[in-house]
Amino acid sequence: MATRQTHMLGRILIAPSVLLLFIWMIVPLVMTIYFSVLHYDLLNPGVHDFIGFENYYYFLTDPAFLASLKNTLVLVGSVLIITVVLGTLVALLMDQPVIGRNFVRLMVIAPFFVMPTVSALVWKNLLMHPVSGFFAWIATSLGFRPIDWFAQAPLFSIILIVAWQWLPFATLILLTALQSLDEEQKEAAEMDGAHAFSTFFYITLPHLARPITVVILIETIFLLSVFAEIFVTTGGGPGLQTTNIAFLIYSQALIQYDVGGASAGGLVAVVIANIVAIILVRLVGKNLET
Amino acid sequence: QTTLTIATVNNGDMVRMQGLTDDFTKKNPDINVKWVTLEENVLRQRVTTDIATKGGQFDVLTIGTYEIPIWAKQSWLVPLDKLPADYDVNDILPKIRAAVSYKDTLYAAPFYGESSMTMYRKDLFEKAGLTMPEQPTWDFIFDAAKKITDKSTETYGICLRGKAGWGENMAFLTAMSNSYGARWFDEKWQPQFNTPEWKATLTDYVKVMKEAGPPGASSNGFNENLALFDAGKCGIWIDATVAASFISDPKQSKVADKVGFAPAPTKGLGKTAAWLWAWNLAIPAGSKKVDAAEKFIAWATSKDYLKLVADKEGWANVPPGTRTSLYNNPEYQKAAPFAAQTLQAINSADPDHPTVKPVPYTGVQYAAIPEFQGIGTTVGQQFSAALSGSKSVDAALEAAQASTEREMKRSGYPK
Amino acid sequence: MGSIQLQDVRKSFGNIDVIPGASLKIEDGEFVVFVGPSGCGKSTLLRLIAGLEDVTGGHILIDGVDVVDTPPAKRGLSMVFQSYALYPHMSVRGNIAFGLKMARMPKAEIDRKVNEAAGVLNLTSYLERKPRELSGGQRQRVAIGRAIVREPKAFLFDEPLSNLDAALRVNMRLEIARLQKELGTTAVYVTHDQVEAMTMADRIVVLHAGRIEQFGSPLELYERPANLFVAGFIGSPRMNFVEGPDAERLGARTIGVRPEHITVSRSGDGWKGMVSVAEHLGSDTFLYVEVPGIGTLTVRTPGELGLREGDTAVLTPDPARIHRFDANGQAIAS
Amino acid sequence: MGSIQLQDVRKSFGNIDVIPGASLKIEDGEFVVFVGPSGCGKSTLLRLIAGLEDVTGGHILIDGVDVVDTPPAKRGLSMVFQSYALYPHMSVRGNIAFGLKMARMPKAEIDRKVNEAAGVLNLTSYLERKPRELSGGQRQRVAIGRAIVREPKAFLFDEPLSNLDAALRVNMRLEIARLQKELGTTAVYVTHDQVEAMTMADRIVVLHAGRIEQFGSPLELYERPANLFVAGFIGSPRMNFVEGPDAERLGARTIGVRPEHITVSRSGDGWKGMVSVAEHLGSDTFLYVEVPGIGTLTVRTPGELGLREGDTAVLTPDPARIHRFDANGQAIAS
Amino acid sequence: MARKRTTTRIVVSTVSAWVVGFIFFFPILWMILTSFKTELDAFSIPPKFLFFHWTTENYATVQERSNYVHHALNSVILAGGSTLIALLIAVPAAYAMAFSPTKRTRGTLMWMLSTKMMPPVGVLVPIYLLFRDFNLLDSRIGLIAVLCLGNLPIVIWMLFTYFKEIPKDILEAARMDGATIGKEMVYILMPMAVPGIASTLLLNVILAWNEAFWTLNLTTSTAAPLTVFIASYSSPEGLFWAKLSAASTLAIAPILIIGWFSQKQLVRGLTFGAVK
Ligand SMILES: Nc1ncnc2c1ncn2[C@@H]1O[C@H](COP(=O)(O)OP(=O)(O)OP(=O)(O)O)[C@@H](O)[C@H]1O
Ligand SMILES: Nc1ncnc2c1ncn2[C@@H]1O[C@H](COP(=O)(O)OP(=O)(O)OP(=O)(O)O)[C@@H](O)[C@H]1O
Ligand SMILES: [Mg+2]
Ligand SMILES: [Mg+2]
Repeated sequence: MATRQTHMLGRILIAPSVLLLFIWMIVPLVMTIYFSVLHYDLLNPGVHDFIGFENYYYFLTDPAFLASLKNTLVLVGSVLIITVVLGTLVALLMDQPVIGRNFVRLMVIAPFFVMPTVSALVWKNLLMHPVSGFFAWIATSLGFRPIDWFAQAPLFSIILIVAWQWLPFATLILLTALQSLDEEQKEAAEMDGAHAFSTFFYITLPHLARPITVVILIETIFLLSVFAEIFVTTGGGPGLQTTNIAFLIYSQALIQYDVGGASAGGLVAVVIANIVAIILVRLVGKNLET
Repeated sequence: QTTLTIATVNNGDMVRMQGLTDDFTKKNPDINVKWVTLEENVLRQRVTTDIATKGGQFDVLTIGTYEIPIWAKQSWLVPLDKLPADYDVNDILPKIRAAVSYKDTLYAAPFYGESSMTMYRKDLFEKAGLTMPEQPTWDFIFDAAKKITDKSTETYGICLRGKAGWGENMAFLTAMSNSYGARWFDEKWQPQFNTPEWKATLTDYVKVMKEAGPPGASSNGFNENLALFDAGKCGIWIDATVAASFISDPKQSKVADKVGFAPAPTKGLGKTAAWLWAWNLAIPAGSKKVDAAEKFIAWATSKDYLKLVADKEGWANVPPGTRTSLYNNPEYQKAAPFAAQTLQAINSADPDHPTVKPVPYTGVQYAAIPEFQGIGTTVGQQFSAALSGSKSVDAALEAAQASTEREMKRSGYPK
Repeated sequence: MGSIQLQDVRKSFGNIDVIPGASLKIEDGEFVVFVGPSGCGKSTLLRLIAGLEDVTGGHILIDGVDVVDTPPAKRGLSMVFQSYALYPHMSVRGNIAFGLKMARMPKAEIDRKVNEAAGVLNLTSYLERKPRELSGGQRQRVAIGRAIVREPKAFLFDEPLSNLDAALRVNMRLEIARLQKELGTTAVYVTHDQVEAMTMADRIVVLHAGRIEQFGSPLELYERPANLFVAGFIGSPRMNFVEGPDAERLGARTIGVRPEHITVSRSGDGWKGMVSVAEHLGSDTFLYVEVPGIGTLTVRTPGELGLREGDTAVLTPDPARIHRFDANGQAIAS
Repeated sequence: MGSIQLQDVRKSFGNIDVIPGASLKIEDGEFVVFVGPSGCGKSTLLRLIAGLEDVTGGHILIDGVDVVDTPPAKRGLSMVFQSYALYPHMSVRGNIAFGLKMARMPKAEIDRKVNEAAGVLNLTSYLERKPRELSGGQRQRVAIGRAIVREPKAFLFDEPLSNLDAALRVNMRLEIARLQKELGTTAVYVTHDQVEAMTMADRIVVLHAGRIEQFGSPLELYERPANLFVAGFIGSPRMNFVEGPDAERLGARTIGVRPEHITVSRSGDGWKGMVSVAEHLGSDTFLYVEVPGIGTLTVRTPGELGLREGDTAVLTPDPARIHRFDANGQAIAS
Repeated sequence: MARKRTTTRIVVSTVSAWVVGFIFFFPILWMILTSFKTELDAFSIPPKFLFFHWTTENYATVQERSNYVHHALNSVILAGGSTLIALLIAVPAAYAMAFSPTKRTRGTLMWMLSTKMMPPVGVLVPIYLLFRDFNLLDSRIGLIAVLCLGNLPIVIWMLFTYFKEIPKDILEAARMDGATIGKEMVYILMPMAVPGIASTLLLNVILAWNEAFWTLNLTTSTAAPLTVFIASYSSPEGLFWAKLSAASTLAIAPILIIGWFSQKQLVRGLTFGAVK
């Protein structure tokens, strides 16, 4: 099937998306690169001095930079692990014969429907608030001291909220992929004496390898730029405990209105994202083929 | 037919104005009004991007007192010197008027103004055998907070802002530091976080919050504290004067009938911790609809508008803090028991001389320089870390000092 | 160690009765072949035994134990699927080894067994390939390999040799038979190949529309088919059926004569007809002869014969080899 | 209207040369059968003709036009896939009708054609089912139906009858042959069934490891195999090969005798041996006779013979039917 | 396949699925409940579950204050439009990458994803300037383009995975049946990939629906979708939980309905029995 014509045709079919995405990438990218070497303060728009790599220097030497890099990686990593592991389990569960399956599925996907700001507000104030939150109430009713989420475990709290939002994404993709698993393969495995557990590890999981890869890569891209949840709940604090790269750039761009700095930061973020992606592709990328 | 696109913040007074637009369009049948109501932070970023890039999306902007001098300096705003005579510019509270002017020209019309003050629970004070003095000192407040606190019933002596952000914890802490005699910068724009005044401020703040504050304080902002106070969990709350109307509203507040008001505390150095803020309407330079926009602003910030609101919704709901005439109005005084306190607070704040020592900037709870938002947010994060206990006070101050110095140097100060 | 008993097993898909009721006892160590027209329910019956489908009614006993509620993995059977059902992400080696791995066999032994099976199946040079890189016949052999490396209570084979060439098929047939005898494992084997059925089976089950028409040894079926259906189904080319006076004369509604039991001559006594088609297989020739009043009769003659299409032929059936059937199609004992 | 010519066609997958070079001319209207061991490249060759794979080298001409750069849809061929490749979301009717729909045939005519094909294929009562509700053989018939309803330049059949029972297979074989003759359409047909190959083909191509070993009419292949491989491959059971003095006497390195060309007796002149296995097919018996110094010889005897396993048998080859091969395995013309 | 599951198994899986579903859904349920409370009840401790003073006052307020229908319509147009266009562009691309992969396919895929690596704030000013110059600010077209391009890599990636699951024999069969590439996609590929396409659509509609950066920054009123509507309810001065909950409930209501309908499409894929 891999014939010359299909390759030719393939190129034609990919062309529109490649072209559009190329424009969509290159135009802002060039402008961003240009801005990143300027002293461009939105509140002082007259002055556009060329300052070389000063913006980069300031961004990279910002004491917040390393901390935020670490936070970013911890956030992305933890959410990935939580969503992929739980997502797989939940997808498996949803694939079982369940009475009222449609409704349950909808409930499981629902967290994705809620806008990030809203879900952050809901979690922060209605659930995690140490005085009037739902969790605090449960803790007190059980005789424990309520956890002061955003002070004691700020990053973990953010991870929890973000994972809650992204779990449905993983679940839905994996669930759909599960649907295309040939039933006969599972039957063959059963005949080979494999029990539920081995069938999962040897048949189902390899089948899910590609969708899991896709979940990981797509989520990574989104998780690298998580910011509304942080802005609403902790404002990056206490200290730098919940500042991530995206929040740092946000504060450059829309709190300091330092376009040059934000451009430099954005480009640094692109480099970081690429590094993360390359590492991920090394780890899981082979699943994309075949 | 002109269509005005008006960007506003989503607080109660502005929303009310939106509901009353009919009155304006009836008077000006050739003008249409489109509202863009946004949350404060979104509004700020939206409006700033637009005006700085000359996007021309808005005809009337809602901006804070912080932006006015900065933007006016850039000639981004149309001076409001053609307001009709019956607008009565002189009726605007002088402190507010100063805040919305740049080089003595009015660049925005104040829609409502606020300061900060001490709000407290009379019943709890009574129970603890305390009386609120005319002008409370910080020492009294700390002491009272400790006495009131009863963690077993989830009653916390004091609620203060803790969430990082230049308009969140830094607004409060800057105002508090003013009363301690601290300042952001000396006359040569040197950051001052290494001074004993700042250390005292932060130490006291962290200490009292630890002893008498609610859990989770480091992520509490205005709204979170309001909720706590409304739910009867706070004994003392020092925050914006607008809060007064919320906590005395029985529809929102469980303790509406038990609240008392006092000025923001002082340290006895001649300054209180009162700040000054106003939401104002302004016209972006380059707007092609200046006339219509001016008409609208004149309508929205006029005395008639106050009356209109009073007629429709009662005097308690008129936008406060802008006009002397309002505070002289006995009906208003009756409807708003906190009126006198508010007025006093506003009058006690001085944007030009916010603290004891001289400063090179204007602004009470902020420094009106473009860099402040970023610096304030960074410093705010350090201070919220000090509050949550993940950093010591000294370390937080040191980090604040370092990052501020860095940022100021980068921005080329002293200019 | 592996007797299989079906007691009035029924199966329907929705409202289609695929197996209206089948009873059968397969002895331990026996090699039983299922034959029957396409769509008659052979695979379904196999899948019922395997436990991959639920019975609609009746019981299945393995070693005397009712297993209708036992999951497939616990029944201890191994199966070659008609559609192969290979694991696409595993190499040939992985596919074959999977069952052994599941049984926690030591690594070395697995390797030995897999290599051995691959040798038998001519797959040695393909062990590291993925199924999608194999030809149809190679895939089928992997499927066989997967089943035979294990030592189950019974083998279930669903047309395991259909995509193999004649030579390989003969080999595989002998291999499977040898293995089965050696291990003494019961085997149930579905095939469409008459040669396979006749040579491999201890007993053959003839299925028709989900019903068991006859269950007996190959020669029994060939020589004493119980009814018209079995008579017509077993043997290739199929038996000729003649009705009318010729049949009545022998006291039957229908008589049947196999193509190989008819002698052809150019003249003489017998059915006279015209050769309409002559198929030359080299070893034999099949003649299709139009006999007026009777229809087309098939005759198999050894080697090449002088007769061509259009020639006249006289057909003489071997009288000892004529099968008689009554009005219900049942055989009349002679 | 449909000649197919391969000119030194080569194909490799990665560094595996599957077809090292094949040249062939199939005449318009001819019925050509590809046979060869499993994995020898039959399907690959078919897919190359279809345009589903790119040739690594060489040319393919359809009606004299080089089509190596023509996409499959434009080559005007129809194909039955070894793996069926049915459209799972369409009913049987939809599957069969799809090609016609693509050709924008009027609805009524499509219906007529589909019903006709379904009748021929015994699928009439399954027309509204989805592929997953069919048995293996039924699926295969749908795949055939899909190919035959169209009127292409050539049919490509990849083992189309492998999952059908003998009776149906005979029917389908005749149907396909009839249809092909009627339409005069060229057909390329891959099969492992000797009977199919011999009866249907105008000419047979014998493939071996991607190479064409012989291309000729069925009888030619049976009677005059070009080399040892063809001789061994065509005919079932396969030809017996004898080396040593017996062969040298006839001036050959190897001689070959088909099982059906050996007469068995209990005594007399010829190869003496012991019957090791006797396979009873009813119509014939296959005897495997161990002859000391030569090996196992297969003999096919008609009907049931008195000989049992362990008996001694004397084998006499028909001298006129002995094939001779030289040291390279090439046939020596007699 | 056609084995009935034992009742215990159904009961166990049903119960656990409902428990899991409920836990996931709880924050939203809580939000919906809150939307019917008074602001005071919204914050009361211990929490009030069902026995509070039910009120629709918040909805009335929301209705009065903003033009919900206008915003919702914009959301539908933006999310639907951008996803559909993205789908149209993505199906051919994903098809090509899944069925005739080249050495560069993986690179192309990664590159496509990398177009999303730049944090939006980093390019806000460039894009804003471009939009200003092309007069696209506050226009639906402009936003559809931005959302579509933002979604495109995700759509392609997801479709790619699902297409990969489809046995290519079946597409080859269609080709032999004379189907052109377009017909092959329309008649064979898409119907077979329905569950995948449905979940791609659903997820991308949601992503576009919830996209809060560009929609907030590039619109004022004409093209403003529900994110802007929500932005006028989150954190004003004063208590706002109940009103925010009501607004949010309204904001997710349409997508909940879309979600419900796409459920039906998420049924098991159909390849079983098509090839061997
Ligand atoms: N994608 C592939 N990669 C590598 N090798 C392949 C691939 N596809 C087929 N082959 C090899 O090419 C050879 C020919 O395969 P092909 O399918 O043409 O055989 P075939 O003659 O049709 O066999 P069968 O009768 O078993 O169907 C086989 O040995 C097979 O393993
Ligand atoms: N899921 C199903 N739904 C409805 N009918 C089905 C289903 N599966 C099989 N059938 C029908 O059941 C009958 C028996 O199918 P089965 O697969 O057992 O046949 P088979 O004897 O194996 O045929 P073949 O020799 O063609 O493989 C067939 O007529 C088939 O159409
Ligand atoms: Mg079958
Ligand atoms: Mg093949």
